[in-house]
Amino acid sequence: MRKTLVAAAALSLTLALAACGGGGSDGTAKAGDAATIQIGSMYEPQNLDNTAGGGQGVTEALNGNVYEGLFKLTDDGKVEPLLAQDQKVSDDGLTYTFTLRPDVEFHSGKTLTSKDVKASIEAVTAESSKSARKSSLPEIRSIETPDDATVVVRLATRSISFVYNLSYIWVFNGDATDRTTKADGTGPYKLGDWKRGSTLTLTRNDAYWGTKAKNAGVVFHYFTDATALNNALLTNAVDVVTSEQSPDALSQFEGNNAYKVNNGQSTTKLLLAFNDKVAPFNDVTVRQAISAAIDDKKLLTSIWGEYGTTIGSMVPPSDPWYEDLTSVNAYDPEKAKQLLGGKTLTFTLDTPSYDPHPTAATFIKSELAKVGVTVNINTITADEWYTKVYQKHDFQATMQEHVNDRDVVWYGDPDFYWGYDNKQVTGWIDQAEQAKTADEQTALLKQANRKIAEDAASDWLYLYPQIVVASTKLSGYPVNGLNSQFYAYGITKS
Amino acid sequence: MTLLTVDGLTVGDSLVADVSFTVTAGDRVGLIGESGSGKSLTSLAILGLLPPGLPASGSVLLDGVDMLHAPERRRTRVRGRVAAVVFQEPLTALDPLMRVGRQIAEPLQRFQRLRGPALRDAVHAALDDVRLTDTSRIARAYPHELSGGQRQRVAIAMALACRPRLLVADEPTTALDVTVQAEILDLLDRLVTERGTALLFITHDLPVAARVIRDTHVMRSGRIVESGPIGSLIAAPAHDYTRTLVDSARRFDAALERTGRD
Amino acid sequence: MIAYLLRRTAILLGSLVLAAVVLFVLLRLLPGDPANALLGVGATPEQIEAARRELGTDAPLATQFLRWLADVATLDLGKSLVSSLPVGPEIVARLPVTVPLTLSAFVVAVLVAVPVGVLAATRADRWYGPVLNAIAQLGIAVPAFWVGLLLITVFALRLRVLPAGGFPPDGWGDFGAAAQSLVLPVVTVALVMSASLIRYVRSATLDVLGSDFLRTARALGASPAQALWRHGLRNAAVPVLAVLAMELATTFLGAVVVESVFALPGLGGLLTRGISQHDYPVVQGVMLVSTATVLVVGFLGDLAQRLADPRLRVRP
Amino acid sequence: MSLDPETLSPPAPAGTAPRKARRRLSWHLVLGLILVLVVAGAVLVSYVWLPFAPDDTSGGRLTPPGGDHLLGTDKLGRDLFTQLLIGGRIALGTALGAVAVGGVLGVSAGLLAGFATRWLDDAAAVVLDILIAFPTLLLAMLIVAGAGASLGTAILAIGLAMAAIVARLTRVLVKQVLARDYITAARVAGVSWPRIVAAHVLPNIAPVLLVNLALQAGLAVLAEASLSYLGLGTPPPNASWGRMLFEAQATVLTAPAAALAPGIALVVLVIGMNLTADGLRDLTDPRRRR
Repeated sequence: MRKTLVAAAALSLTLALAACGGGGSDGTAKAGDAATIQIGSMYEPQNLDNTAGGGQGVTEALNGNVYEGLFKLTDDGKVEPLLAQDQKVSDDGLTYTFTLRPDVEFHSGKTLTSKDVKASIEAVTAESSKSARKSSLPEIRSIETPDDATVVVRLATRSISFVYNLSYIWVFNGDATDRTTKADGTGPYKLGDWKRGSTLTLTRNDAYWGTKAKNAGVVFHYFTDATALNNALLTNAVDVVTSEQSPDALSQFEGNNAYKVNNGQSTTKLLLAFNDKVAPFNDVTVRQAISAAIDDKKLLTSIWGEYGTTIGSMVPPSDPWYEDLTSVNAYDPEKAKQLLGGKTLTFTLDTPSYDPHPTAATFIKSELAKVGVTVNINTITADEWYTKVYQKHDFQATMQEHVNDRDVVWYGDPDFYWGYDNKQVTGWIDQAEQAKTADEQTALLKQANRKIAEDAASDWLYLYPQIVVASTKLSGYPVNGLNSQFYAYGITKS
Repeated sequence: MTLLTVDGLTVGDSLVADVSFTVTAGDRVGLIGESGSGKSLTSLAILGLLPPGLPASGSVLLDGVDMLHAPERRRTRVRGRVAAVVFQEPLTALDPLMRVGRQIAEPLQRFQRLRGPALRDAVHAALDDVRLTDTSRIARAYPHELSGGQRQRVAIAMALACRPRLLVADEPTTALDVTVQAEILDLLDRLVTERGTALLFITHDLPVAARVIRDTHVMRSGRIVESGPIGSLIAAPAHDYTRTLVDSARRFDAALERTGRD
Repeated sequence: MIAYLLRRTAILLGSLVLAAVVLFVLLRLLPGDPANALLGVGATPEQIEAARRELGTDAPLATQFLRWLADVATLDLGKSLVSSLPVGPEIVARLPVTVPLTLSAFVVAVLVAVPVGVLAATRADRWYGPVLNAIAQLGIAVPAFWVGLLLITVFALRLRVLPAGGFPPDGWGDFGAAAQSLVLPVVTVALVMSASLIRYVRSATLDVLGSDFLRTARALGASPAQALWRHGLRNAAVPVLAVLAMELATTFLGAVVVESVFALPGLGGLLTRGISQHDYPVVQGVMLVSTATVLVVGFLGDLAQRLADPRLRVRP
Repeated sequence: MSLDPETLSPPAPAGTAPRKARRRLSWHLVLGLILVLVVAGAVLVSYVWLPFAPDDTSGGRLTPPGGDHLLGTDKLGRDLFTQLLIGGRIALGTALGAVAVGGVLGVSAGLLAGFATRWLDDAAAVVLDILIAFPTLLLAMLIVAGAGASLGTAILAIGLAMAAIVARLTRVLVKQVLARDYITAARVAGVSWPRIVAAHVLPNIAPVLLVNLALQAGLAVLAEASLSYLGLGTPPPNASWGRMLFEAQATVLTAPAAALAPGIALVVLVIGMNLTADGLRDLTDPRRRR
């Protein structure tokens, strides 16, 4: 009796608080270009500098929104000029001359000059840079700034990907001192408040040089737990989830008219990576057998339900040299047994401890048991993975997600952790980078990729789906989020 | 006038069994028995303070109020006013966290409605009555800062501050040194005489009982085995158990005499 | 009392230093190279060496410790390996969530536990005494995160009366929304906390109910309620005060776990993220701050107990 | 001189009601033991029989409860009831392992500290106080931070944190026993320290320690569940109840059974352990009325 009274009192207190809190900062009241868009994400920036380990969160929040590059990668994977109005390439392909768009101002009011561009590129290539793009950039001999509007970059070798790579280089105010907690870019939004562990606010830049943002601003809400994020969407605390990580929760949105589930393309591949240099995986038939013994489609369905795709290689559909190679070493347990020739096999699978690897490892173990292969699952931390697998190459097989686009080229490096060493493939990949035309590059990489797939250098289990779940009131949001970018300026809310 | 009538009191299975006696105004009655004989439970039953869950039957009428079955509020009204009690262990019987003066003040406030300076004076007078000197220091002291004898005097002062018609003294000297014992017995004797308070004195110690009481009941295993004036009881114990009590007291006295003390 | 205060303060300071040592040694004894965390995938051995020099982890352990202690003494908790942002401000930025959460949960727990615990003890003979006790027993066995999960399901997802998690972008600037977002977390932590507190209060009250001095008060005409109010509660408070300090620490811990259930930007989130990213300065900083808090609270608890109990004021 | 441990307990104060109290107490113990034994029995059964193989993924993705699958299946098609049984192994294993680690280390350290005198004793007291200032879960998280998340680490971490608490309790108990007259008598009679410990100290402190360890076992189960929930305990695919609850929260609206069953199992086991501790306390220390 008394307890019920206490409970009732607690409840009424709760409701009273709820009532007095209602109607506070509810962005839903406003619509159109006065609306603030609430965005939910799992990827909080570590800091705001993408050359100092800001992580994928800083790309999502700031790329194209606060900072802009000379070029822009569109949501469907095309490279378009942005701050560069014009480019000229010398005949030997070693000298690039870019002309900057005039009258572009930073948020601080300073006008963009070629010096800022030079500083921005050098920040990425600097010794202390932690940029993921650093290693994919060709060796840059020099950067010259003959006048405020012109940048001349000289390369040591030809690089067909150079312009594409420039789309990841943010142009910042060269005079800015602190880029880890502040941002001075040229984009359609200014950086507002960053409450670490919680939210990051962007407000519309009314002095933007191009088409102004269609909303008054956006707030990124950060979550460490997918369920909490989904709950926020379910309770209208956020309007859109940039990248749904909890497939199990999707059924809550699928049958609900208030939400739209967008199935976009990602570039993230889940790999069962063999150590191609050690037994038993130095034997190509063993690799082929293992690849054939695992029902990738069933694994994908287990984890992602109806979402995601199997691609049968390292190349996702958004890469120009994509080809559906699922038929190479396709699921065929009989063939797998045949390839193994009655041998019994045991190997250790070093499995990162975070999702989805342990789940997938359990599945692989039960699949391979059917063809007489015993798998010992060894769970390791991300740190251990880095030291044991990535640095020391001390493993038989492992699992890992590879998130970037255009990363099939790693199979051209025999010293990479998986130790795939095929002279022919290495040659094709080198030639492709030196190619004079995109078509030539595409042809060579297709050829290389097919060979890599046939050799079952790794088993590409599946390509992650890129799922954006949004309130049906929202339109104009990007759905592919290539390389985790999320252009927010086109979003409108009705 | 009968103050207390205990009739067929039974507690628990047979912790106290069929105990009957009366105390009238001004009486000095003893309840003598070894530990575990049920005498302390009897005193608790008289005040209606038996631990919950202990079944009790029979009747205890204290100034006409049934202390076993009357509603708690009625029993509360009788306690202190009609009968007050002094327990055996003065250290635990006093609130360790409260200054002694405030503890004595509590019954004074309750029964005499005293406030302010009058209350303070009454506290000092009560301490004076029990022959405590330096009353202002003692009033400010906590129980652990006093000696055993001082504490028991405080406990007596508290009990008498209620101006009860019956004082129940439950082994009030057992926890004290022999010399202090005598002082406390004298004090009790004098106070009840001065005020005409009836005394129910509970003890296991026959010689101690003999100093303050007139009539006594001897208890054993929850029953009263013998009753009568204490003098005749010592002179001619009828029950075996009484006889052993008397004999051992004699032997003790004899031993004392042989060693040349007292 | 002054002598005790000095002695106890000396012990507190010693404890703080010792806690720092324990923390430092524990973190250094554990395997894993902070330089890895700093650089991530793709670092060369030369880069790792450089990073070690930069971090100072190439120096002897004693040197590292003295350096760290000197930094801590000037309130410099170092820089995060992952974000290279200073740890101190990061911790301070999290306090507006963790401190109100912990304190209000604690206050609610105490406000619930004291009357319920006393009731469970004084009414042990009625039907609801044991029922209250059983509910407390249940509360102790329930993991806080599960309670949070169930509360979210009922109040946020089904009834839609409270937010499921998160904290408003304006923080306490948007007081209504901030308070709203803390309601369920506070209830969660308070429910679990009050369960164990109820048992302490109940047990202390039972001890007091069986005490001689309470019986004396009753025998001299105090009603049960008067006796309990004037003598019982004070005496029951002494042992409860002793556990309150520990309970406050446990409340903080409950907050750490519950913060992650409710996606709150508090110290708990910072700590779990620091641990999963092997961000030693962050872990070290958060642990140091929380341990220091626990030690200081314990110190205050001891003082409070001493003030409440005159027997402790003189050293025996 | 009597060395009977019974004589060590002061007699029950007058006015308590031993009979009725005792009946209630054993009721605690019986119910507690029943709850623990239900879980332990299920765990034992799981070693000989399981409804499905632990990695049998034939159940279909997220099958609702009923039919073959009492609690339904997880996303890989594994039977949740099977997972629940296996989770019981982890829970009980944690309890036993952590109590073993915490008990052995804590009692040894506490004995040493208990025999220490003067400044050494002061120092021991301060160190133990500080170790206790690190709450169990934080200490466990700290150890996991460095050593990596695994069941072994979790057990070790929880056990170590427990050791500090047990050590402090042991120290106090040892001090109490050593202060008794018969120990002085034994020392005067020239009995060696090891003999005093074995014959007098351990038997006297064992009942209270036993009660405390039973309580700690329940706390250890909760701590492991919390660690696993935070992703710092038993790594998947092993089905720790904390982990199962974490996974189930994504589908709490569509598959509530998955979010309820492991929680209830946890509560049953922990209540069982707590009640057992309560009952044991009442057995060994009848003065305490619970």
